[in-house]
Amino acid sequence: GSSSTSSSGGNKGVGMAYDVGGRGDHSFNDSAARGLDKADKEFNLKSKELTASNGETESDREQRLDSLAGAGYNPVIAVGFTYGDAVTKIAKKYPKTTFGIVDSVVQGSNVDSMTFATEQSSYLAGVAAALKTKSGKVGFIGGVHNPLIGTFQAGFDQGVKDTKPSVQVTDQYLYETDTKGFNDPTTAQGKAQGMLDQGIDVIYSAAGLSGDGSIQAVAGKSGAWAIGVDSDQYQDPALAKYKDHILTSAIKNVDVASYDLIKSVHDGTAKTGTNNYTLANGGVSLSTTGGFLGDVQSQIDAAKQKIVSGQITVKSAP
Amino acid sequence: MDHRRGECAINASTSPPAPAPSGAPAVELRGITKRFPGVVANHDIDITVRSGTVHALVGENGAGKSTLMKILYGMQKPDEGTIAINGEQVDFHDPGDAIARGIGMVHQHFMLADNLTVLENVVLGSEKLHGIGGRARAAIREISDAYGLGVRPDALVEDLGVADRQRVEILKVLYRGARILILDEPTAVLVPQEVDALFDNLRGLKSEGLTVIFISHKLGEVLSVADEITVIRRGTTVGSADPRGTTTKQLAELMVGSELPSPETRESTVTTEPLLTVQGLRLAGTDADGIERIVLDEVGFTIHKGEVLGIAGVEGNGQAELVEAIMGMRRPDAGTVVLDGRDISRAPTRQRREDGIGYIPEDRHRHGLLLEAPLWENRILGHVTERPNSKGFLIDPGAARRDTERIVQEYDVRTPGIEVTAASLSGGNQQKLIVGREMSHLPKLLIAAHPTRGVDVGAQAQIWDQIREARREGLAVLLISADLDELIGLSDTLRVMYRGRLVADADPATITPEELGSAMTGAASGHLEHDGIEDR
Amino acid sequence: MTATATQTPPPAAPPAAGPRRGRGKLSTPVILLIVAAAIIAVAAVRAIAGANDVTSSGQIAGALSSAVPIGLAGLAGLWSERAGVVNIGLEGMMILGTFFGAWAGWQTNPWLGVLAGVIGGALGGLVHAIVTVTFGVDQIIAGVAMNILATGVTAYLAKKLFTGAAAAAKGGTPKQSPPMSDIKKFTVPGLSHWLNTIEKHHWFLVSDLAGIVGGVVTNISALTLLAVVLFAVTFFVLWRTSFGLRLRSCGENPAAAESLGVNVYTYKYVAVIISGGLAGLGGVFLAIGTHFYLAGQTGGRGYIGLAAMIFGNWRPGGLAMGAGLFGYADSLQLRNGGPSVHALLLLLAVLLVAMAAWRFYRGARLPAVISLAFAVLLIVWYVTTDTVADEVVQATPYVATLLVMGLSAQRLRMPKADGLPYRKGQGS
Amino acid sequence: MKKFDKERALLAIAAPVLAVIGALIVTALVLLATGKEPFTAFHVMINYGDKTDSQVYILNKATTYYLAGLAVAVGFRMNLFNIGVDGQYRLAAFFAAAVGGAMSIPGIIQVPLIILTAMVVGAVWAAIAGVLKVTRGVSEVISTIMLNSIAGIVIGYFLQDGRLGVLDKNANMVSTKPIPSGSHLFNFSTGGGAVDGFIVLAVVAGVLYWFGLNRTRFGFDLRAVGRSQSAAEASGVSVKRMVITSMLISGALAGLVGMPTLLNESYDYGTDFPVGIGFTGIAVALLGRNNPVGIAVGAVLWAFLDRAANGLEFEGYDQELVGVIQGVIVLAVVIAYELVRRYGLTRQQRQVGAELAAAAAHKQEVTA
Ligand SMILES: Nc1ncnc2c1ncn2[C@@H]1O[C@H](COP(=O)(O)OP(=O)(O)OP(=O)(O)O)[C@@H](O)[C@H]1O
Ligand SMILES: Nc1ncnc2c1ncn2[C@@H]1O[C@H](COP(=O)(O)OP(=O)(O)OP(=O)(O)O)[C@@H](O)[C@H]1O
Ligand SMILES: [Mg+2]
Ligand SMILES: [Mg+2]
Repeated sequence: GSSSTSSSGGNKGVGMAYDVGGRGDHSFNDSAARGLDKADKEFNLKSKELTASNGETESDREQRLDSLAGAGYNPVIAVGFTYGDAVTKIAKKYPKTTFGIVDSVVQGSNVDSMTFATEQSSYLAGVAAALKTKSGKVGFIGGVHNPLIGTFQAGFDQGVKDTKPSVQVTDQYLYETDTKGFNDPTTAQGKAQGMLDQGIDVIYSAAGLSGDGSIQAVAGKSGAWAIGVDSDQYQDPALAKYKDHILTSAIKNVDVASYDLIKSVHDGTAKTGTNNYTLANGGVSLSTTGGFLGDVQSQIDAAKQKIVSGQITVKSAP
Repeated sequence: MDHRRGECAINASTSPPAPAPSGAPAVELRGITKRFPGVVANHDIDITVRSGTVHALVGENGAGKSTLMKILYGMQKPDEGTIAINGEQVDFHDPGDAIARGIGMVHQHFMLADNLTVLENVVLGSEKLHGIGGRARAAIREISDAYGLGVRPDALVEDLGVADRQRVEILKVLYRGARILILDEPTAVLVPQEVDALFDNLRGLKSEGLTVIFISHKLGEVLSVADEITVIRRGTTVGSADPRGTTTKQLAELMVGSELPSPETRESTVTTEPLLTVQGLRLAGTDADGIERIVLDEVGFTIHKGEVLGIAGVEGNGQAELVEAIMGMRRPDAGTVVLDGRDISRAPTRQRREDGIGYIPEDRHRHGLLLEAPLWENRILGHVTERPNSKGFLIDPGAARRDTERIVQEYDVRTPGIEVTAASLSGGNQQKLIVGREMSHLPKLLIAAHPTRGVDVGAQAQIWDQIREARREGLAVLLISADLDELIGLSDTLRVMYRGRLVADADPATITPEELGSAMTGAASGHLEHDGIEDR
Repeated sequence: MTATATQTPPPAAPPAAGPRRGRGKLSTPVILLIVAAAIIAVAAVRAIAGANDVTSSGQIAGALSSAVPIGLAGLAGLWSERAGVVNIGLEGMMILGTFFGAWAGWQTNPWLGVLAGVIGGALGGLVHAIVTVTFGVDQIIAGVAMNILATGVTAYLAKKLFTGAAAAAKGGTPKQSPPMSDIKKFTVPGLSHWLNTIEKHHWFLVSDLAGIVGGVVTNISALTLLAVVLFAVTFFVLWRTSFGLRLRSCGENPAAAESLGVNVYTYKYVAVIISGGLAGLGGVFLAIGTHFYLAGQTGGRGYIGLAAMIFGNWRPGGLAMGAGLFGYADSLQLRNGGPSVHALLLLLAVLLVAMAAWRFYRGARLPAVISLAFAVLLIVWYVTTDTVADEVVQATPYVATLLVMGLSAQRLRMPKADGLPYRKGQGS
Repeated sequence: MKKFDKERALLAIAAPVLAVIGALIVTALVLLATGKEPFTAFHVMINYGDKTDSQVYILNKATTYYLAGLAVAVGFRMNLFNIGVDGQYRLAAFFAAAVGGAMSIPGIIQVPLIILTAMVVGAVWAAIAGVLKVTRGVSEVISTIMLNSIAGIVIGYFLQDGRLGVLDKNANMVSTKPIPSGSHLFNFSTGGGAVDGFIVLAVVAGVLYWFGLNRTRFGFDLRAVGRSQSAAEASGVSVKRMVITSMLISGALAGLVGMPTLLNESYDYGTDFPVGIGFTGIAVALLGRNNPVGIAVGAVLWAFLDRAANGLEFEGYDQELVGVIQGVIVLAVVIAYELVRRYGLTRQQRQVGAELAAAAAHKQEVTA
């Protein structure tokens, strides 16, 4: 028979390949989807969205990108670092299509590697935590002990230490390599509970969906604060009940990046190479929605200023 | 399957010989027909059981006795026919209906849950009578005392011996206030003394006006206890007999429709060459609670070429373990087994079989066959390393199939082919296949555990002939059987096993089943002299 | 494929020779003594190693909440297996419980969620009953199929039901339901605080007891209480009522039961459906713990529940102990129990030494030496390190399961007809 | 006898056909209930699966599933429920990848060495459950499930930067050192992509499986244990040894499951190595009735459904629908097989009965 991807034609719009969870995950994927929606509205594109499922193999991911590119979608945006190898391979097969990859750096003349300086936003989270803790103990919970999450830890630790050297930071990870660490709120809840029992009163979780668990645990203790990640978790409807304990969130604006890429392709000046999204260009930020940071906002702004100006360099590995 | 009634009956009177019934009969079965896939188990059966009598039902294996009783007990629905109890027509959907009508049944195989107590087994299903606690316990004690059953309500059934279990089964029925008792082969596992005790109980029940339907293959018993006898052959009633004027031989011939074979074997072929020597065999088993018990205790004997050594014993006294120890299926704690001069005490089962042990297991379904496998694969079972089943490491299906055809021919296994599964053969034909398979490898020693159990008379005779024939050619046989006539008839030497020990020996030429039975219950030991025991 | 190969006890041997067999049941005082000894040993280890989290109220509370779903799964298995039906499909039924519980729970209130979860699990039980009882399919295979089916169906339904406008606005995603409210939690007012104070002192034994009791009287969910009640109810119903006797008889000897007018199919159906309902409850408990349904949330607890049931010798008391043990191990992992597990190494070593002594006394030289060797290895490990790797902590529940099963499996006694398909009129 | 065999063949086909039809009906009902029209969905699935690149995808996936199915089936054939294939293949692939990445010798030696490592590791891991069962009476169902979790944790321990893992900073991925390109397995290029060369070894494994089980003494013993443990024991098979041996074989086969991925696709074991194939293997073995050809059909069917999930999603259906279909098929298959088996047995008994009746009638005529 014919090939399922042979029906290539003119530009049809954007091809999105989401990570597990896909559109509607109130997090990472949704953030990318917001960028797409914004661009859609603006440029009136028709796009196709596909989603990964659990337990996939490399070939599943390749096939997904292949089918999008083959069907003529441009750009094709792969959301999540698991797509790294697949993008490397498929981008070579479709040199005329622009590929985007989030959270990973892929070589290729037609690839836009979108990385986020999450250590910078985490640094600000560390500043906030150091200023808000009463017990002098703060904690960090990472979903999986990999370099990506390491940037969060590094920034947070540095932010705390630079602000108040006396504050003690406890760093813990849910799993060393198992990616279920991003999907296991029960474990995160247990870890957070353990931290709270030790007297820690501000907990920053960079653990995807698992973070919901630690936020819940924190909400069970009066006076304790949780710091969210990726999206503004204060506004997450799933966490509405606990939002009084969500001090702030270190936001990763994937929507900014995905919109940038779509716009650039639409404008005929396709973005390629590694594009780092930072505090400076609005790619990452610290949310203020709850208004709990009011009393320390000035110090946070000052820290931000120093980072943007280059006065402070935030380490990206702990 | 249309048999002309009474075609060869000596006493083919279809009307009961006993006095006319007073009031309605306890049970009337009319035109009962029951078909199973491929078999008509019951065909147009008519039976009348008068109230307050012991009514015996006899017939060959597979004649349809159990099926008929299950129908009466509501466990199976007849395809045709009617049942009347005490003159009233009934329609049973399940045993509960029958129980409500005052019918109780003791099944051919025990229907007891081992891991439950006697009390729990008894009250099960009839909890409404006296609850499941103290009142029930009192009621059980009362019944037990009234009939001298000696049942302990809080004992676990698994701790009971067969005779005790049998009494629990009877108590179960009495507890429900049954007025009509069905006993399906209650004596098969009992020694003669226990049978006598049971019959005393039955007579007691009868005197209280209860009705008993009694099934047995032991015709002597039937004649001694029954008031009336109905004979069934191939699913139909072929006649009835008056126990007072009938001999066992006549009854048997009525059952079978031909002459009764006998296991007698008198010309001795025993040589002086020992073939199997077992010495000091000891085996301690650990049960589920980690408590050790001695299963085999210093068992030793020798079987010579051409000799049949029979072992008598009530089931569960270590015979099965002895066989398994000789087969290498269980490691004894001490002792040696020497086969034809070679010490095989530590050899695995496979090697023992290769060395020339043939094995007819006690439970053919558990140890003799792969029920779901075709006949030719069953022919390979146990002899996979031997010709014609395999060449080197490879199976030779062609040769195995051909040899299976041969066995089916020579041993008269009734089957449409060798590709059908073993499960679809009747018990007797399964047994013939096993005997054929084991004999095909020319064993030096044959271990035959209940070789004719559940096998009909024709096949029985054939199996006996095969054992005799091989014995003449120097085969040594270890025979274990609950059928004392078979045991006495076939053996050259007899030993009695009791609680893991060989406690007595006897000369099969002179011993009677009763004498053997008393040794089996532990009442006698040493060398059993025919006269000595009779005098006691 | 026919029935599973199960270990049948050897044929009954004459009861005469050897000592009269006891039933091996431990009397209540003996059990209490063992529990007391265990607590003292743990307290000692805690004090020596300074691993205070070993008996902290947080650890105990965590253990309790981990133990409940495992215990409920085990209880579910108990019902079904006592009636003779092996239920590997517990995991699937738990998944149904999490899904339906959360689905009803977020829209109404958590108690209706509990009801829906129980019904969802019971539906799974019904399917399992149809497949195994009516169609007589091998029970393990049917259970595996049930797990595959439950995973597939809930994934599909979650996508359908949790991403609609209303659900999405409340936080529903394809893998997660919108949150539901909490179920009532109880704390014994004065006691809890007082115990907490004592616990803080880390006194030998006193603080340990305070921690253990404190964990049990602080913030206990109504569902946990319900689970405890269900254990008692199960024991009462199965061992003290005629219904229970009939049900158990179906697991021991269905032919006998049927011959006495017990409708075996009915009882098996009832048992398996109740089993599904209990597994569903275990699932809802998880969902309510996180406040939402989450794909893959059960994480094999159905299987661990089954192991706890086997460990408990198919009895509620033993099962509760098994579930407690696994819950404790699970809680260690959740709470970063490196130091705790490290301390427990010492305890294990002490136990091994004791076992070696006992075996030596019983004349089993080789096993004694092996036990001793392992004890020495553990002590070396203990002395040369301060904590254990995270992975060791993570593996603790599973390794503990294997160890405990390995040490106890041979003494266990499953219902005799467990796992064997039964067909009406099969008794002969 | 000829006619007999034909009917048997018909019966053999009846079960899977029945099951697939049943599954289609249930799926159609599910679609209707959720307001979608089922026939278009089926059409999409079939159409999509028919494309060349889909076929390559299906073949490659099926290769892996097939090996997993075989591994599970070996245990099933003797009533041993090796639920642990999942852990076995992951651990095996991991250590094989580590060994493969650690050296650089000619592929002709290295590739077999990698495969051998995988088989040994899988076998050893499976043997733990076998030994526990034989010596301590621990049900393999429970122990293999525990060992699955432990395998994941062991991998997690070693798959860390500085242990056996290497960190790719850009990709945020830890994986073993890649296997040198000289030791990549060959593959077959087609218009729709490359078909894994390992498919050849999978076919060989299937043939060996068939031959070993049906033509050798060992295979006979193994099947005997599966049909009746007690009868096998009495026939001279050491059931304990057989349990351990078959766990070893099952584990060794499980070791192969990760090889197509490792040697033909990823060339290393990273955090993204596929998981859960062991459980798919159970389903595939059930579908294929432990028969080597049946397992192949089951594997292809499963892979086809996986592929169809992509197609469905592309056309705007929920890909999760496929999970429902898969679940229903497995359940339907086990029921259908049981029904067909019973029907076959009854039929056979009827034949035996008829034969006996005929023989009896004949005898009577002669004697009369
Ligand atoms: N459930 C069943 N399905 C099929 N056939 C059966 C069934 N039960 C009994 N049969 C067949 O019906 C016939 C009568 O069996 P039944 O058990 O009634 O014989 P019986 O007279 O009690 O024999 P025995 O003396 O061996 O107990 C036999 O051919 C038996 O194989
Ligand atoms: N419960 C049953 N279900 C199906 N078929 C049965 C059943 N019981 C017996 N049969 C069939 O009936 C036939 C004879 O079996 P049965 O075992 O009753 O014979 P038997 O001569 O009485 O031997 P045995 O002593 O082994 O009971 C066989 O075809 C058997 O498959
Ligand atoms: Mg019979
Ligand atoms: Mg009978």
